[in-house]
Amino acid sequence: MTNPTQTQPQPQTQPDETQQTLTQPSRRLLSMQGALNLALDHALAADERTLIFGEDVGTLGGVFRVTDGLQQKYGPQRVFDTPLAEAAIMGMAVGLAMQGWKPIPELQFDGFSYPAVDQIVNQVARMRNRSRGAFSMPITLRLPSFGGIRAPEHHGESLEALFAHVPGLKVVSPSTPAEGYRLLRQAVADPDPVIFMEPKSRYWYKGAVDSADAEPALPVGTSRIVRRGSHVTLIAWGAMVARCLKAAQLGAEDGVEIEVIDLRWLKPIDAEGIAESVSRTKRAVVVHEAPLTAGLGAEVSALVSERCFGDLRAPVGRVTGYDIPYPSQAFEDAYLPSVDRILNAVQRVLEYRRG
Amino acid sequence: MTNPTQTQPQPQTQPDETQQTLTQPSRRLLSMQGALNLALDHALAADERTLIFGEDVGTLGGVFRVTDGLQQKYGPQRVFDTPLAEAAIMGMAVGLAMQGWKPIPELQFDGFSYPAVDQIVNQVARMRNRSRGAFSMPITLRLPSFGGIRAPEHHGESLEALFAHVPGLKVVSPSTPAEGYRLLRQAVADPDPVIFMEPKSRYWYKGAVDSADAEPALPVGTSRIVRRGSHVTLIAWGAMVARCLKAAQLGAEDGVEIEVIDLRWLKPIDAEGIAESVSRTKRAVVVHEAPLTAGLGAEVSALVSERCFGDLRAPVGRVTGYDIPYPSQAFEDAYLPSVDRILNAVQRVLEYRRG
Amino acid sequence: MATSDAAARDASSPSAASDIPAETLATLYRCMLLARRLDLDCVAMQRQGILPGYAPMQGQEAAQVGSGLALDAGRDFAFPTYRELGVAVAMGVDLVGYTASHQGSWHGGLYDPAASHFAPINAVVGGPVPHAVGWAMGAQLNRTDACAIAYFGDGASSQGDVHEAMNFAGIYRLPVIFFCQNNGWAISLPSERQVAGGSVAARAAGYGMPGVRIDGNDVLAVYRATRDAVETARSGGGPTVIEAMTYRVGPHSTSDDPGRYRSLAEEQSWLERDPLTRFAARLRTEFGFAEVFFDEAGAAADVVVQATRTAVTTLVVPPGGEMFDFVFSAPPAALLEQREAWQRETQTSQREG
Amino acid sequence: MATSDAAARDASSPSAASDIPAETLATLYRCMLLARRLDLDCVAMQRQGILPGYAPMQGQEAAQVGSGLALDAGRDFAFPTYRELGVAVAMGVDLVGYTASHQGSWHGGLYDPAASHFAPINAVVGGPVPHAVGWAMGAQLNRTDACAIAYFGDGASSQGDVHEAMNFAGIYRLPVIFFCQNNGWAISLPSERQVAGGSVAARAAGYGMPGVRIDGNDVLAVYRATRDAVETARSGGGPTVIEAMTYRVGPHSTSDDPGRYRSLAEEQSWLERDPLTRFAARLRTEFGFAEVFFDEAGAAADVVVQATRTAVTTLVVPPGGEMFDFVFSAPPAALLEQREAWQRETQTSQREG
Ligand SMILES: Cc1ncc(C[n+]2csc(CCOP(=O)(O)OP(=O)(O)O)c2C)c(N)n1
Ligand SMILES: Cc1ncc(C[n+]2csc(CCOP(=O)(O)OP(=O)(O)O)c2C)c(N)n1
Ligand SMILES: [Mg+2]
Ligand SMILES: [Mg+2]
Repeated sequence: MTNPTQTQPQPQTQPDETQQTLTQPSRRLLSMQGALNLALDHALAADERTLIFGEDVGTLGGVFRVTDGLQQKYGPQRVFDTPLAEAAIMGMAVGLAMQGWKPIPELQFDGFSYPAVDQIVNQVARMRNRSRGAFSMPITLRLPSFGGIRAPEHHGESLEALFAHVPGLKVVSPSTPAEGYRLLRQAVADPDPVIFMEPKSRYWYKGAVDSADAEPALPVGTSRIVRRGSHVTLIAWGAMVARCLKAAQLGAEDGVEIEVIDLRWLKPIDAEGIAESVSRTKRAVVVHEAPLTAGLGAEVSALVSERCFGDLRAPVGRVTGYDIPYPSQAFEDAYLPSVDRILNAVQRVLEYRRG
Repeated sequence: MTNPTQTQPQPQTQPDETQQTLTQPSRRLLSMQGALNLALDHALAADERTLIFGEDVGTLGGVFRVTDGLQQKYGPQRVFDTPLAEAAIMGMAVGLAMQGWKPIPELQFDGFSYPAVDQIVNQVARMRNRSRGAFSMPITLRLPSFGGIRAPEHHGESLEALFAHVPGLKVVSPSTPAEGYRLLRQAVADPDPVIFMEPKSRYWYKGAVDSADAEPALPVGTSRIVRRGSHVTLIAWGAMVARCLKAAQLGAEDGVEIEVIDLRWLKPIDAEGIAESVSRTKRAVVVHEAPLTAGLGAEVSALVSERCFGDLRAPVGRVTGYDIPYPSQAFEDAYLPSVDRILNAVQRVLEYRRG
Repeated sequence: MATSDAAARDASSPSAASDIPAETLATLYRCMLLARRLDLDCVAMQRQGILPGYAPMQGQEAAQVGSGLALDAGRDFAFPTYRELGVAVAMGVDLVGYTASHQGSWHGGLYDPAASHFAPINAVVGGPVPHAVGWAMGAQLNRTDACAIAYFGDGASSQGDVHEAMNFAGIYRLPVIFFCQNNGWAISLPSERQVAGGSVAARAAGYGMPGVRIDGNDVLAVYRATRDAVETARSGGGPTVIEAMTYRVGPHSTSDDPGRYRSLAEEQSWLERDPLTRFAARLRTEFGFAEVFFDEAGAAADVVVQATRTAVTTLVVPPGGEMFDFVFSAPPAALLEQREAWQRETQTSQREG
Repeated sequence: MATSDAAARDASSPSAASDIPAETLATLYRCMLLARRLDLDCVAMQRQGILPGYAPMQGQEAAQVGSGLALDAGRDFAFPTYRELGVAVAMGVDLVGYTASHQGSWHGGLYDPAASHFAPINAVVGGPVPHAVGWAMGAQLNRTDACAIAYFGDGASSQGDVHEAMNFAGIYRLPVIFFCQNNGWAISLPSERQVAGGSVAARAAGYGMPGVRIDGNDVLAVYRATRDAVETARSGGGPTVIEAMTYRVGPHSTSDDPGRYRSLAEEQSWLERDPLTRFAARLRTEFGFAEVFFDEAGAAADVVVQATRTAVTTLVVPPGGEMFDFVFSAPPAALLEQREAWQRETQTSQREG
């Protein structure tokens, strides 16, 4: 019997585009916020059935300004503010999709998507299945996500494990402006519902973005090796990718060659891509902001064990948030996986001896 | 550095009480539904601050009759029907707990707890932490759960992974009437919120229940070995425990000695107990009804790998529902882990050769 | 069922209501009768083990057929719950496909919801109501004059989703009708312990929209109120709440036991207000419909009921592999793998078992 | 703050309102003034980097203090949002502990919410409203005459939770007050595009409860309306909706830029209706309060503001390990392990870094 999860799309890698130069005219230096704004702008221009709506996305341009200027440019029919009700926002998206529209709703913060969980799980994710394909749900839910911005309670949540467990949803999170542009265009173009988790703490980091890159090259569900290494593989997404790269730099100074994978798609997960890397490095550590227990790191750990059992020299490490509510500002740095904690975990898997 | 998850409560085991005889006067043969009803009856009698409420729990006694007769016995102030609104039911529980009451709300079906997810995650699970302990939340949410009863959409969901990931919640599911009685008393007595997942498909199965067993013997977070075996460990909860026992019986006929663990507590998980078993059997398969990806099986797999890395002869197997919405009645048997699928997985881990 | 046929022409000799042609009167009756008989037969099929469960709508035929026939099934769109057989009949939904949901073949049913303009059966109380609002917004953006109708119960009126949907509809002045069948009960809870203030229609004022409470067992009252609301919606007048007062005569579902929470006397008193009997009497006395019309309607209904039963009984459940096929437009590789593993294991167990 | 002190006795020479003693008038003013000055200083502390963020309540002092002082802080219980500094002042909440939430020391604040009868600060819009309903039910079960008050905004009125809570309160006739501060805006959305029908108070009728809309910048109107609602609640009359029409004069939070969505002229027009200035003028002209009262009130407020600032600036953030300590009554072993690992890694990185 073949294990049902043993075949997955082939991994495709590409160099980290932030290291490329800005030669083509379509390339510019943008923040993640700017790149996402550009992606929405182009998406609205490309398909007149796309609609943007949510709390404060119109006149204000979003509390993070990701929809800045779009209502002025595309009019209040295609970019509009809603009353303050997350369930209705997602429920309305379902009805609009049944009418052939392509909704791109925003829920203002991770922690405020919980009131919409019923509509997302019971309706958005299932309407296509329930209607035997009569109604596609090409909905892209933009969700400012994860912590690290010194915000009040409910503004630092990581919901990827919840959404990745829901059949019918795809989940993705970009780590750089270029990825933000490319993945958001891809999510909007996708005929199925995509939860697009924007790492809030990366909104203002800049990188090169190629807006001619409208046709996404990597299929849904492919990861990206953002740094090559031979001793251990770090697997991360969102803001933790930059932190892993930092750890890899420091590791290199000590002679530890760390490979870093930006998982990008959190459902479907690129199990094949991860396995290819770990079969070379023989060791893996997964890093996320969400609490440990039943976090997506457990799935990554299980997948790696299933596919690389014979190769693994140590159990897959998990560096994660703790099993506590995301804490207030004063404790944020203590809570989030730090470069130190990542390096400690790397050291543990390197020094691991079978007991 | 010690791995933060390496110390857990010591496992305590006890014989499967369904195999004991009914000698003591406090012992009787009850269905799971009857055992839960008895537990609620005793909980209401034991503490006058306990309250039962939810949709149809009063006059009707619940759609599964778990609260049958309790309103007549304890009055409409302590056992009452609510309007049809799950978020308000859980929100009201929070306010009642802040007044010193001990709410035992019911949400009618697993799939209808989604509208209450915001109150459960953002309020029930956090009020204690937010108030620095000023307000405990001794709330037991009774949630008829899992599939197997030929019901319509939304009546066969498994939400344990969602709830186990939420800091501040405990999650438990009984597999037998005796366990139902004992664990429900324990959940109600617990000072923290407990999600009590009742396996619907087991409501009418009978077993011996000792109602004198009011003081639960096993601490929160301990699992139970329900069958001893030396070749492989099956880990399951709820209705899947019986199915694993069936598989173990069939396995024994073929000379395969299967150990079966009833995990009971899905948060906190008895990692130590599982590890003790797997360190003996060297092989493990986790079985659940929920979809594969990011299911609780991933957490169990990760924990086993972390603790038994040197002992494991094969990657931890996962026999689960598929990554599709829980299907309609005609497909239910095809979807749920069958004895055949469990035995296939056992065979795979037994025949596994390091590639 | 919504179109005229030979029997309808026969019935055209009777007189019309001032605002409703005789042919429509005939269609209303025929749909109600068919809904009644099919509903009773679904209960029978459940008892006979053909359907695993069913939610009877007996007593609500006027509310459902009267509203459903006031729509233009080619233009408007209905969002049902799990108890809208009468609306399905009125809108011409494939009834075998409809019943397939209760038969366990497929959540949502096997009819084509896009072609039928009748959304898949939805079991989340309150959940589909915001969909109607979104659909109505889409219709408005398309500059059509189509409208959406959301069906929901007295129990559903307590849900947050319904409030949010009404507020959105009021803010955007959307062409949507909130059609509440207040059938007295939400399983075991009577509506007076469900609806604070006592009236769902009265809530409409709080959203700045008209709300009407009507006798939901008077099919003409229902038809007129819905027709007016449709008119309002088409002409840019925005949303309306209609609360049709009716009664669930049967159990909540075939596994329910109403004897535990209500009296036979109450049920009896509502049986006396039976919408079908009432309408038949009016058709005879007020509009001069002849016995032959009723005979033919009964015979026609029986044909459909019998054909539906035969088809449902012999319904070929979709092959098991289909449970994987509609989750995504293009299933990801991991899901295809699961499908293949399922196929292999199914074959294995067939071999072994 | 709610108790009388020396200055209040000084102020007792002025005349009282027909139904409000002069001492209460004085307390109302003092609380409003303190709320105003502390609020402004919180904005200043945010600019100075002492607070990471803050949600100013300038302009809403009358609504908050007027309602908060109408409660019995030893008996009743308030459920605030994130913008209820004025209520905290009126109820005598420890203001350093209150500000600690905005300072980032602890979600919900460092005051004792059980002793203060003022729930932890709650950032989920609409989320705490059902808690007030549950608390009120608990009070009713306890056979006390205590009542609960839920604070929420015009934006929150759109949330399903608020509807569900009002319906529950109506069904059970609970002693709870739904106090809506309609401050014109929910971040960038004006209330006329938020509240279909235009009035939150008008929704009360739909739940069979009284709803009153009052001038939220008239502290005596607020005080009277709340006092009446409390009276109704205590005497078994059930819930009330109060909609206090007011205005958020400042930004939504210190990271908001109102220039993007509203005009200076609008802000200006509301500054002219400033509740503090209005009340001061009435105290002078109508009730004969002397200058010395205002001077003393100002001086007293400044003392509290200064003391609060000093304490907040030097606030000792709880030790990091505390983030593990309040999640459960007794932390499970796995969590204790995480705490220990955290401790070790913290020490490691201090050693390394
Ligand atoms: C969100 C949700 N909660 C609970 C249920 C379980 N349930 C199914 S029908 C029902 C009662 C519905 O009453 P009402 O809205 O009046 O409709 P009726 O059944 O009377 O047609 C309940 C509680 C559900 N399906 N969905
Ligand atoms: C459930 C939820 N959704 C979104 C937000 C983000 N948010 C914070 S305040 C706010 C506006 C609230 O407006 P209103 O209720 O009028 O209160 P005000 O801020 O005016 O006091 C929003 C959208 C939130 N905190 N909670
Ligand atoms: Mg009903
Ligand atoms: Mg406001």
